[in-house]
Amino acid sequence: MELSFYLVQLLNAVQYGFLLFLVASGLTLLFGIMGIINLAHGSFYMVGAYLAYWLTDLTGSFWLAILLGLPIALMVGYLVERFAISFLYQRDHLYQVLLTFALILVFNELQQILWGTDVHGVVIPEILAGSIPLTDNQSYPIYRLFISAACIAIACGMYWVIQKTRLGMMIRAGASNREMVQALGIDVNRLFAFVFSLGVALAAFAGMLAAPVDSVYPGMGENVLIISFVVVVIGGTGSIKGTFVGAMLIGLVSTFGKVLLPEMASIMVYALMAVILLWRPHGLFGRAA
Amino acid sequence: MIDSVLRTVRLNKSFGGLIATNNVTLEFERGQVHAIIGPNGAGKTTLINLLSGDLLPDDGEILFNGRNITNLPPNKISQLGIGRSYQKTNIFAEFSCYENCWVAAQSRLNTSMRFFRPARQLKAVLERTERALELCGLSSRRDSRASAMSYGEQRQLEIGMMLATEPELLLLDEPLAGMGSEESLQVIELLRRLAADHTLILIEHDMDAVFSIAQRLTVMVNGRVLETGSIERIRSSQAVQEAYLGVAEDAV
Amino acid sequence: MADQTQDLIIDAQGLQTYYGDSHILHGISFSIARGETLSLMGRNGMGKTTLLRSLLGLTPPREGTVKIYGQDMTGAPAHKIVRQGIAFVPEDRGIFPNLTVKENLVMTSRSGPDGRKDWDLTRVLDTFPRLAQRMNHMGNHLSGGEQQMLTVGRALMTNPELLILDEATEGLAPLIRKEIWSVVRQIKESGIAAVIVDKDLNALLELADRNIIISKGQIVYEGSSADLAANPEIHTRHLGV
Amino acid sequence: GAQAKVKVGILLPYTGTYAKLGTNIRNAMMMRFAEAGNMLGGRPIEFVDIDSEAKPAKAQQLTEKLIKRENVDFLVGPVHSVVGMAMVKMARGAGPITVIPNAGADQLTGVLCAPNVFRTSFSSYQMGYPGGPAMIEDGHKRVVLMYWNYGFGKQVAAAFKKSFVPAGGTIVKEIPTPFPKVDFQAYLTELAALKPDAVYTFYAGGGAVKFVKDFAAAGLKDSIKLYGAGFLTEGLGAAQGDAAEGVRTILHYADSLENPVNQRFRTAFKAATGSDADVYAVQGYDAGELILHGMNAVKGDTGARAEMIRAMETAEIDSPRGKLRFSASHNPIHDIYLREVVKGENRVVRVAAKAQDDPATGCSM
Amino acid sequence: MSALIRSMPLLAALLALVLFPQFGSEYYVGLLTRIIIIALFALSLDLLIGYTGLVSFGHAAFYGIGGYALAIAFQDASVIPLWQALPLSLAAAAFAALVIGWISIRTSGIYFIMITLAMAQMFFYFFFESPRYGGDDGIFLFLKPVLMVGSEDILKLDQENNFYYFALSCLVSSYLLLVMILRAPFGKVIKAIKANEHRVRALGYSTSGYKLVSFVIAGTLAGLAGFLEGAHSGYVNPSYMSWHESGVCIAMVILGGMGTLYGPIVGAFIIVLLQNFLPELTEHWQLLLGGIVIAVVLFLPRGATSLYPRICDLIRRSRRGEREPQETADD
Ligand SMILES: Nc1ncnc2c1ncn2[C@@H]1O[C@H](COP(=O)(O)OP(=O)(O)OP(=O)(O)O)[C@@H](O)[C@H]1O
Ligand SMILES: Nc1ncnc2c1ncn2[C@@H]1O[C@H](COP(=O)(O)OP(=O)(O)OP(=O)(O)O)[C@@H](O)[C@H]1O
Ligand SMILES: [Mg+2]
Ligand SMILES: [Mg+2]
Repeated sequence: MELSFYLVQLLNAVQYGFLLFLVASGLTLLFGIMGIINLAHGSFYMVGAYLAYWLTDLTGSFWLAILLGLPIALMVGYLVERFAISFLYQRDHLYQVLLTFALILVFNELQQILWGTDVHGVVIPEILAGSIPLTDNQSYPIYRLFISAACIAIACGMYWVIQKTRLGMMIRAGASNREMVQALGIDVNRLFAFVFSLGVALAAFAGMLAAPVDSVYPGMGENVLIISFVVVVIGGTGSIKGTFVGAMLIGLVSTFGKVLLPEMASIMVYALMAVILLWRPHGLFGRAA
Repeated sequence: MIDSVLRTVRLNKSFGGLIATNNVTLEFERGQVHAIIGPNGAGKTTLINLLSGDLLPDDGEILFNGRNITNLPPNKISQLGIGRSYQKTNIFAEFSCYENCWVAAQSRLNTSMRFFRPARQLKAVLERTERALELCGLSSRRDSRASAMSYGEQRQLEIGMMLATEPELLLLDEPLAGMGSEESLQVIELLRRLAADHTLILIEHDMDAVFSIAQRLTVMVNGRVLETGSIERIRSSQAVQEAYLGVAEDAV
Repeated sequence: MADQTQDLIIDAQGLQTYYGDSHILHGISFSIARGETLSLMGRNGMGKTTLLRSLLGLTPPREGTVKIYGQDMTGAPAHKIVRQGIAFVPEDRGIFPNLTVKENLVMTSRSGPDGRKDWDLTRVLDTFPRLAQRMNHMGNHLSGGEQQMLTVGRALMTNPELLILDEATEGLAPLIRKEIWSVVRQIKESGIAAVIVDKDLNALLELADRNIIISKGQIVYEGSSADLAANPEIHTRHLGV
Repeated sequence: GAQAKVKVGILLPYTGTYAKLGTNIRNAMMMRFAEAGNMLGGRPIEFVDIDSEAKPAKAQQLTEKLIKRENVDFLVGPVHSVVGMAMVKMARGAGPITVIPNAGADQLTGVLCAPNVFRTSFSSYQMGYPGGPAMIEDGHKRVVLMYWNYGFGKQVAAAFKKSFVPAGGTIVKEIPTPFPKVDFQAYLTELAALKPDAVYTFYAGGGAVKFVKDFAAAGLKDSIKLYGAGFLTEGLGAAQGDAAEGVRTILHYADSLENPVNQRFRTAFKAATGSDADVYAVQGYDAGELILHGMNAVKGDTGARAEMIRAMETAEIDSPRGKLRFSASHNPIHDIYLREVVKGENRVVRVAAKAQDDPATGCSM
Repeated sequence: MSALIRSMPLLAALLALVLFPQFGSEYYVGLLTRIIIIALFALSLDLLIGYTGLVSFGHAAFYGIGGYALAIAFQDASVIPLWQALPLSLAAAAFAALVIGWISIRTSGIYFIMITLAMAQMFFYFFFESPRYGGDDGIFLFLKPVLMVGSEDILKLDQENNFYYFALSCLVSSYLLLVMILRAPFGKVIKAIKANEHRVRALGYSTSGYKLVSFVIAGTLAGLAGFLEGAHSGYVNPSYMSWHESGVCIAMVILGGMGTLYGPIVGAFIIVLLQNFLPELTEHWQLLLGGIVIAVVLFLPRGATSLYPRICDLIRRSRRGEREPQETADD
């Protein structure tokens, strides 16, 4: 194949990497930073997508839908944290596994009760609807550029908050020793409720942004759940930079895997993760606990 | 030629740019209590970690009874008869005091890959466990959950576990830290008794204790061995006074 | 009368504290006034730490009251109590392993309840130069003593009215230990109160205005340093020295 | 006294990706029964309705429940082919009369065929085979095949090749994509580089929406014609929007089929359930019809099993899809339409295959 | 005495299970067989999660491999001799566990969770996309294993009741095996590894060896469960190995109470029975299931089985409560 083919594939890979980071960003916060094993991540993503669909339908504007959807997602996160997760911080991580596993069931049913079982789509907002020609017969949709931009913004924002601000320090500190943080005069419960809500909102936000290029359907969260964990783990928990690199790496490997080794396409990502963890047992940028 | 149990030859270990042990060459004589002192961050714990296999040296050699043990994993080193206690309490928090010592004692079986006979029936292990509990003074707390014991008691348990493995050489990283005065005295007494038929390498900031039980002293500063020698010599050494002890009255 | 309670930073009465089913504190009453330096002694496992945790709300007492500046804060969450101007150096140090030394220090730095800001990063680093050399190291990569300095430094960074030190000199080299005692002396002079748990009896007797000895969850002795120094049989009985 | 009830066991997915299919099938079947006064051959009906979750691992357990515990007279289900195989394996032979209202695996009326097993939907063969000639007729000779790489997708692709290659077409490349993944970008770039006349695809549900949208977004619509098995656009008009305009698919049904049965059916379904009918509803409706037919033939006597089966296999149903008969292996024989999406609607272009049958490979009955 | 009281419910449950086929209909015997098989699967995982501290999120791989080994080797056979099929399945699962375990135990914590997940996913996709082994359609078996003595099949597994007793005896013997292992020196070591692996190594144990052996034992028992499931249902497909299956297995272990051997069994009963009967109540049964699981997590921190000691405790307390005034008077 000619060079342009590989260039376009490279673009696809980077694009896919951005999308993966976006999708995994909520999980980075909840799982990577706060250390909560959140299997309901996909459900929050789904909630976001459905909110985008539903609110766009109601208001007629995608942007308005995002604006209205985010507070709802924050609220959902807050309720889940207050009434469930907050009881588990002192316990073995496995209870989080079980609880969030159960949350998947609950959210799936709630979704069906609220929005039914149809497959939906969200129309790309007018201003971002165009596309840029790439080769003689292929073009690149502007909306994808927008997603990439959003992803970069989120990545930088998260990096800044987590690594550079006192809030970020408190969050990291709280993940390792809640009691000590409290003994230093910080309201850990409120802090965690807030951060958890933020993580949920991020997951939902990813779902909202992805809705116009994806489809909105029952159980859609499952598709992003495992891959999000893979992204975070490859990068190493606790590191935003790691998640970003992990996402890019998976974007590359899976895109070129599909082209060069199509029979192995499904296995590729997992093989990559296994190899990386064998090489660096705490992920690329993770630190030993 | 002294009869040395353990010898290190130009041991080096650095973390990133920081050299934590710098060309440490030391000899530990059989049957002696050899204390290592030095300011905080001097590299004492790092040295112990190298000796116990918890860390691998960048270069240099460690010889135990003439055998090169430099790159052996901690479990092998332990099996050769080097026991250690940790500066930061390192026990099985959810186990009872007794179980903690049991697991330690059981490690001296030829193999614990035994699936059939209940462990409880192992006489030898039982005796070792009891002895260790007795020695560290926790016989009366045998059934308490380790996490429910006070900090000082946990420190005692830390030593008890090490004893249960019946080591020949004991690496003690601040065994007295966190103990009350009375317990300290007990432990010092215990160490003195152990010194009769063991070799002890002792890190301790409690100078009274050091001077009362150690025969030899090594002073480390910034990863380097500043001085090694008999108690009296070190005590009167000007360099040591400055680097570590401060005013003399503290040392008395 | 009202003035007097106002002057007490902590005033706790009849504390009964349990861990699950085990009864640890048996009706301890405890108070500390502004600017007072208090030592807390007792053998291992007698309940010193438990008392401190009860006061701070980390292990809330099942019975009894805790007043902070005259205000009843029994059962209040720890962070509210601490925010009244108390800093706590726990015996297990509680360093955040995933934060750098600098982050550990600045994370909760704040000025005191009355706006005082005696302690800031510069002063803490001046006091513990070792920390300055380790600014970008991770908390769990410090030596034991360095961690100890870090917790003390971190506590000072909150500019407290009351500093609680639970075995703060454990594992410190003699020089640094002296440094800590001189810090305590300094803060004592600047009017900050302190509760100190330590096994260095001599240092305590020199520093403390008042001494409390706890045995089996009860206060068995309370008195001035002079009194305690004059009665060696008391330490022999309760402290074993 | 009152007649004993006829028990109809239903095993369909009501949760997860296939939930919509399950509900539409059930609702349409219930509607058909309701039209008949909720009587089967003079006997009232009792439903035992179970959520299959479309999980193969649970299929046997649930089927067993219907057969052994509930002793159902009829078994209707499922949607998912693999569930179907587990189910049919247990039901074939001595089990209840079984009607499959969707699952398309060839084996169900092939290797696993049995006198008591009927299908009112399609076989995967019927989803692929008529596609070949249809595309040749449209003038596309160089074609890429893209499909989800799982049992059903592979069967559709194989059937397509079977008709397309002998008719003079060339398969430029086969691109199986992992099921049920929906990141198609890399494959679309490959497709663009291959520059075929057209592409024949098998995708369904959320994946289909994503594929059609991605295909359009990559700007491929102008240069490569998109074809597929009907699920590519069936019932997805609203979700796909403009992206689907001009996409051609083959299916045994189209919403706009202009026969009176269809018109009546669609209005009734909308009235009864509030949602629009689709091919799944039609299949459910016909499943109801088939059961009704059998029961009426024996006047409700479920003991007359042979007679009932004979009546069912010779049934000629006036389905919303048009005429529907059954092959010797109990697979439907029906017309296959070539459809194109125009203004969000699947409009019939022409009949792609008249009375399309299925070879029933491996069936000995 | 108290040990006897504690094991009373266990013995009673065993008795009930042994007698069940005398009363239950064929369907329920079949259902119970399935639960017993799943319980065995959960039990095997508990050795890892509850005792060794290795949280495997890929345990279903061995379950699947046990089933697939049987199906692949005997799909076209005219008889399935148990004494060939069973060892084959166990060996296949054990070997897979050895390989996966060898790779995985190099990591720990959540990284271990994820690497075991990755390994299982690779197996899943391998079978899912392999044309040789039936792809996602899976493989059917039309025969049950036989144990021939002379020309007589002494097990007659094609009869539901017989299969039931076969599965039950597998569960009981696995249970006893684990009880024994956990009492033996090996058990002490793995429990200590769970509590503090670093310290165990410092005490002179080669922990990776113990972890690996534990992993292999658990994998083999899961393979046994997979073998039973494959033989019982006559059907294996890749969904045996899906992450869902591993997830549900973890759920059963925790729900019942990890770190006890009866916990996972109770957990299996609860989950399978709920899955079986809740759908009869409402179409939105998963909401109920989710709600129940969440309630257990929140209110029964040590799993459903902790309810029993709690109740005992409550009874004891209320009895003591009557006498309490006297005791305080003594003080
Ligand atoms: N894992 C590590 N990574 C980076 N630096 C480390 C690590 N472990 C130790 N250090 C550094 O190496 C130096 C020596 O540490 P070590 O723990 O050996 O000191 P020490 O002599 O035991 O001091 P103390 O008496 O305070 O316990 C310290 O400055 C410490 O910060
Ligand atoms: N988390 C806990 N659960 C149960 N019991 C505990 C717990 N922590 C401490 N205890 C018990 O409470 C008693 C008092 O402990 P505490 O830590 O207050 O003693 P201390 O006086 O601080 O001793 P030390 O000088 O050793 O630190 C001890 O007997 C200990 O066993
Ligand atoms: Mg040290
Ligand atoms: Mg204490």
